[in-house]
Amino acid sequence: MAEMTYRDALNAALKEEMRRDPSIVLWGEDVALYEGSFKVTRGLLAEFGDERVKDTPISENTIIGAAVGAAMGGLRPVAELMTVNFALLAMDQLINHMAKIRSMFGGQVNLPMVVRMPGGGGSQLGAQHSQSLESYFMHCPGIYVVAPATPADAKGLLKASIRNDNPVVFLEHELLYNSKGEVPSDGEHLVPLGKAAVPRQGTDVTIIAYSRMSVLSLQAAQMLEKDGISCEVVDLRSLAPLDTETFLESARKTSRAVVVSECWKTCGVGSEIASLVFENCFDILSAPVKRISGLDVPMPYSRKIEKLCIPQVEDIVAAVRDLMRQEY
Amino acid sequence: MAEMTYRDALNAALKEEMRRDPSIVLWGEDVALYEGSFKVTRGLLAEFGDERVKDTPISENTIIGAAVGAAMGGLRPVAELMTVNFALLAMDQLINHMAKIRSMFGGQVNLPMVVRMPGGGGSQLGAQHSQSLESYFMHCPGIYVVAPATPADAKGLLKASIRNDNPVVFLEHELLYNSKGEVPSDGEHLVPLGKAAVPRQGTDVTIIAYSRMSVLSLQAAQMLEKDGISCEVVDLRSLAPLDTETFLESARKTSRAVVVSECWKTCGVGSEIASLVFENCFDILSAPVKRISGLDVPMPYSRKIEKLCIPQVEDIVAAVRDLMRQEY
Amino acid sequence: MESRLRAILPDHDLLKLHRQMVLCREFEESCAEQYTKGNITGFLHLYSGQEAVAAGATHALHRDDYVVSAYREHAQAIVRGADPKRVMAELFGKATGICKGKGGSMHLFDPELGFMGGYAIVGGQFPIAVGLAFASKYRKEDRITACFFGDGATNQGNFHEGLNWARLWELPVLFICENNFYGIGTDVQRSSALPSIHKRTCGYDIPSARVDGMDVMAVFEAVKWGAEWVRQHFRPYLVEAITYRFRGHSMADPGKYRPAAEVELWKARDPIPSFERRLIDEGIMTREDLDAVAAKARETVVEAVKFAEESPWPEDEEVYHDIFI
Amino acid sequence: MESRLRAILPDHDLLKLHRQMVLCREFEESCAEQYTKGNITGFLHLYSGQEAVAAGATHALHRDDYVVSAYREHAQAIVRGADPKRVMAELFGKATGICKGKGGSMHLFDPELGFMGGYAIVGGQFPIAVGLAFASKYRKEDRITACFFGDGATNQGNFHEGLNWARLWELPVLFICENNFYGIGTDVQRSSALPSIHKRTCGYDIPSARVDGMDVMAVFEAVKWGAEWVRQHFRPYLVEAITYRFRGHSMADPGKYRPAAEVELWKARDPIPSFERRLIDEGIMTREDLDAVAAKARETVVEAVKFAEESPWPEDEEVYHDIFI
Ligand SMILES: Cc1ncc(C[n+]2csc(CCOP(=O)(O)OP(=O)(O)O)c2C)c(N)n1
Ligand SMILES: Cc1ncc(C[n+]2csc(CCOP(=O)(O)OP(=O)(O)O)c2C)c(N)n1
Ligand SMILES: [Mg+2]
Ligand SMILES: [Mg+2]
Repeated sequence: MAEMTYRDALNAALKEEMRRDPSIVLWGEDVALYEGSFKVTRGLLAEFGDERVKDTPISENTIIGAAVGAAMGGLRPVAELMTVNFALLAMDQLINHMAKIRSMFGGQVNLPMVVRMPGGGGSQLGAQHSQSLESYFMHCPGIYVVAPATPADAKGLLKASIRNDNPVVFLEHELLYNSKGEVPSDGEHLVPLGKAAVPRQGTDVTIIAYSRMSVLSLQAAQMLEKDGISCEVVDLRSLAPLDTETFLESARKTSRAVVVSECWKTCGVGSEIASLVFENCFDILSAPVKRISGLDVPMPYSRKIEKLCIPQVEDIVAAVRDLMRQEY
Repeated sequence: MAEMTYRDALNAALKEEMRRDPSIVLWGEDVALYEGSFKVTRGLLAEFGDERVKDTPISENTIIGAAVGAAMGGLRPVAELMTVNFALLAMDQLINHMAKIRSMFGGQVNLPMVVRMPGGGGSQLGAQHSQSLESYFMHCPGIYVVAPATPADAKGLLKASIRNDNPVVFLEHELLYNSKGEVPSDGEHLVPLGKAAVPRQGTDVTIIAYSRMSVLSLQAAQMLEKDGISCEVVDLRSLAPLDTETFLESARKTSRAVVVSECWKTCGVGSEIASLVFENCFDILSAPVKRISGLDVPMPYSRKIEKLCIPQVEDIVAAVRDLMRQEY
Repeated sequence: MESRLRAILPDHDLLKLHRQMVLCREFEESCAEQYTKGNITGFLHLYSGQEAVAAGATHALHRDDYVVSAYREHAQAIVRGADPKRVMAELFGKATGICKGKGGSMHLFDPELGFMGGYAIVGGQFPIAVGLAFASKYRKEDRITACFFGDGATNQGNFHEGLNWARLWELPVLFICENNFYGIGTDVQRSSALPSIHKRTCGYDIPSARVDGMDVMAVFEAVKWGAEWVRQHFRPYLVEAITYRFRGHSMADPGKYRPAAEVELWKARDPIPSFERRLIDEGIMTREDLDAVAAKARETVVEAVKFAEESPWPEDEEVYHDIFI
Repeated sequence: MESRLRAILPDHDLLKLHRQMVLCREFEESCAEQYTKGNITGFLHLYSGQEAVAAGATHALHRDDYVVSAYREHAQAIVRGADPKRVMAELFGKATGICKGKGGSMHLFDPELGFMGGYAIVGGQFPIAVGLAFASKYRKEDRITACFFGDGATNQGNFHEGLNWARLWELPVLFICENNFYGIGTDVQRSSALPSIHKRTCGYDIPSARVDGMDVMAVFEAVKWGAEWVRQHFRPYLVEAITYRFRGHSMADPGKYRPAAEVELWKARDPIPSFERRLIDEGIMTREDLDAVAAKARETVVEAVKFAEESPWPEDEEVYHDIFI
């Protein structure tokens, strides 16, 4: 165990895996010489050389498609899109190709590849640079979708993603890179994909979240404790495959649930989770599930109003309080 | 009134509007000389000439982006993507640009443009050509999303979309082009965007659907009538803005709801509609809302198994029957 | 008279090229029939007229090379060695198909043949070819990647990105454009600022050549030269083969946008009879040999159809299989 | 001695070009300060060093022409006539900003100036420029569209698609590449198969020219020529201006990937002092004039900051406004 940042945990995962397996290559815009726009790839070029760590032209669709091809050709590429917003230039390779190739070719080929994408809002980057597009990937069958909240999970999930033989979209939150936590130094620290965590046990209400919203949810839970409200927090960690069992079990126990996601509300991750809880816990719910999510608006630049568009700790606290007042 | 196909109704809408307003231009792959892959643009080149009706290179992102630019420059472009699957090559211009430009520039410019996209599965076109991607557009704020089920609505909604000053994604279902119905010949037959229809009144259960699934839902309702089950069918027509009032009112009346959509289930249109019904009708629902949707798998080619992936009339019938057996 | 054909290839190879072209034509025409009967569904894009490109180009490749293509790829898979039975079964949507009936006409695939897929998104194969070539370079394999595409595909951004990467990273990609003058109903003159596709590589420092795609030997020689260049230099090369499809874009297309005279002109240049004339003229084959090849091709295709017909449908559970490993 | 500058432009215009460059530099350096103070947030990409391109090119355009650009566009908006006060207020996120504080540094816009937007998706402006040019051609307006972009942007598929369309549809687009040798930390040599950007148009039958982007007069002349060519021929043209940014890619970038000697070399070619030397040498300005211009620029920028500081924040309801009409 060592205390480190989410950024360094990701960096350690990349290094450890690349040392272990020479078939892992890594590419993206400015990942090599510049060591990554968010410095996640620091030291990789120096250690692994320019055949394994490659700067690419600004050609997102080809960044992904070339990784698809390389995976078909026997490598294990880790591709970085500088931010998730640019994935919109690569949707053809992500959705029409990466997600479908194994299945449409009758299972004759595997695509062991990871696509890392930093994302999220809150840094006043405006409408084109503040998106949370996880539901686009979650919607499409054939892709693993992972979104760690803590440094330990960042490391363990990235290592597990790299070792997985399926295509994985790995979503990092830009505002978490500097967050710190205890991280196992163990080279075999692997967090299984498709398994949620329950970082806080509670009895009154279940808060289901992922990525940065898990962090905020834990803060909200702490505040709510003072009001005597006991929150259980489920950190999904993987959005696909989705560990429905864990959050349904929790919701069945508490009979109340809040889903917190940063993405837009309509057809978002919250819509799916809420539907699943409603469908499966309908008979025992004490109140309707609440969805807290990003506002359904293009993100404005001005920080004064930007923060209204992203769920804040107070929003979670208020939602839980409101939920506790209801009884059906 | 005249009986015509969905295809001809769309064609009539285009012709009538282009005659009315010379600022309307139309482009896409093979829309001019070839008269459209699905022949929706038949006769347009002949009538309006090659400055207004233009074949484009196979460059989807530019098809959309050029329409965005043309709209900013004072025209009212109607762009066709040959099928919705190719929209994945244009997501950057659709989501990062078209949906955001008005808002990020502080409302200083309008984008009166329509993007027509045929889509849907059921013709054995395989994984890359059978998608229903409406939730991608519905998820993103800043876009109107329209999906007609009948020839009359196809005409009236397309005309209204063209006259609307906002960007509209207009989703046509490939399997509906040959469907027939009565269509008002009136040049002012406009169906308002953002308003659902209730093509069938009923008292026992509400079936909420759109596009081809509305047609199937009406067939299911007819079959269920024989069992003595009275279905109300809500045809959404627009997915954004969403007419929540109409379907919530219906669900409140019947106390039971089924949502039918062809798209993948996870984070799909059904997830959103189901969440809204659950949230708003929680206290009066006699049973959990049911989602019927496309299977969460890449579409297989073989017709024997393709049909398992797309909701069939029997699936709707079975779901309704099942729902009627429940009572909470 | 000295044989000009034999100066290029031994008899065995010449006969093989002929046999392949005849088989492919027979296969495609049989597909058309099966489509009309409703046994093949979905989109069906036939290759009739372009056989010299698939046969000539593929013969110029090594066994280990990778091939990627688009949706008009039956012939490319078959000349590469795919079993016509399993290809036909795929088109029928049967469990015995080359992709278990999950791919269909547009998505043939056989990794054992290095046939790395037919793709139905125009231009989707460019980045995949780049990645495959990177993998083989990285793994120090003696393998190039041949990437087939149409004239229409060159207007996609992917084409530009692919050329740029392949040159920049010095990857062994052989780009093979089958310029049949049309992308569905749109003439290349109306879709490309520079319809001479091989000239479009000037902005990437990639050499290129144009070849008569109706002449199997010319294609073979041009692709051979290009492939060896790629292998030696570890850099991309582009061959533009000028060809023509005798049928509409797909079975759904009557092809009315092409003047009848144009179609006739090209049919007169049919790559099969013209090659046959040369084979006979140079004394490599006789009329009887030709008949025997035709009969054998017919037989193979009839067997393929029979196999497809008699094969079982995929089980229902198959929809859930092959997605994740 | 006859003035070489006056042979190109009258004094009034020369003084304006100088004033604009000084103002832009002052504005950018003030932005850096305000960013450090936390008044400007988000990404901030400064233009210092490249002023000759914005000033020279814009002066060569007509009042009605359209301009689109990327995210390093403060100077381009200002030389086009945008009020520095409203630009600074935008950067502060204030309601008085040029986009009501909703756009920020990367998304300036003013339709009255024909300034049709700064876009933050690399290459996003190419298709938009094509569409704008189509609109003005269709409406028979005497208007061209100037599309600014960086060296890095030329590797996007959009660049290729945009060049192809503009030539194919014969649209009046003037492509202006600001080749400052880097896309963030990546040297154009390591991102482009042909780093001489103006040569990349050969595959589209589009003429092009390369110009010294540190020389405002050279930029003016080259863009003037290009713009007139576009206006006359109704066809695209490309100008590559060789330039350099003095700062890192954005305020977050210390710019360590560039050798210090390289940066010094380019700073010695700073477009402002070199133009000032010529103005003095040719007797068009005096040292005192220069000081007065500098003082005035400082004053304008100080006022802009004051205006931004004192302006109100957007109301909360603004998040819901301006989405749909
Ligand atoms: C991205 C994309 N856009 C459009 C289509 C529809 N489409 C299928 S084939 C085709 C024409 C392609 O022409 P070309 O590349 O010349 O190949 P050819 O059919 O002549 O072999 C088009 C537009 C598609 N499949 N994918
Ligand atoms: C599609 C996309 N990919 C990546 C980025 C991140 N990014 C911002 S600027 C930039 C470099 C662009 O370089 P260039 O075009 O040369 O412009 P310059 O910054 O030098 O003015 C990159 C990669 C982006 N904004 N958009
Ligand atoms: Mg073609
Ligand atoms: Mg640059």
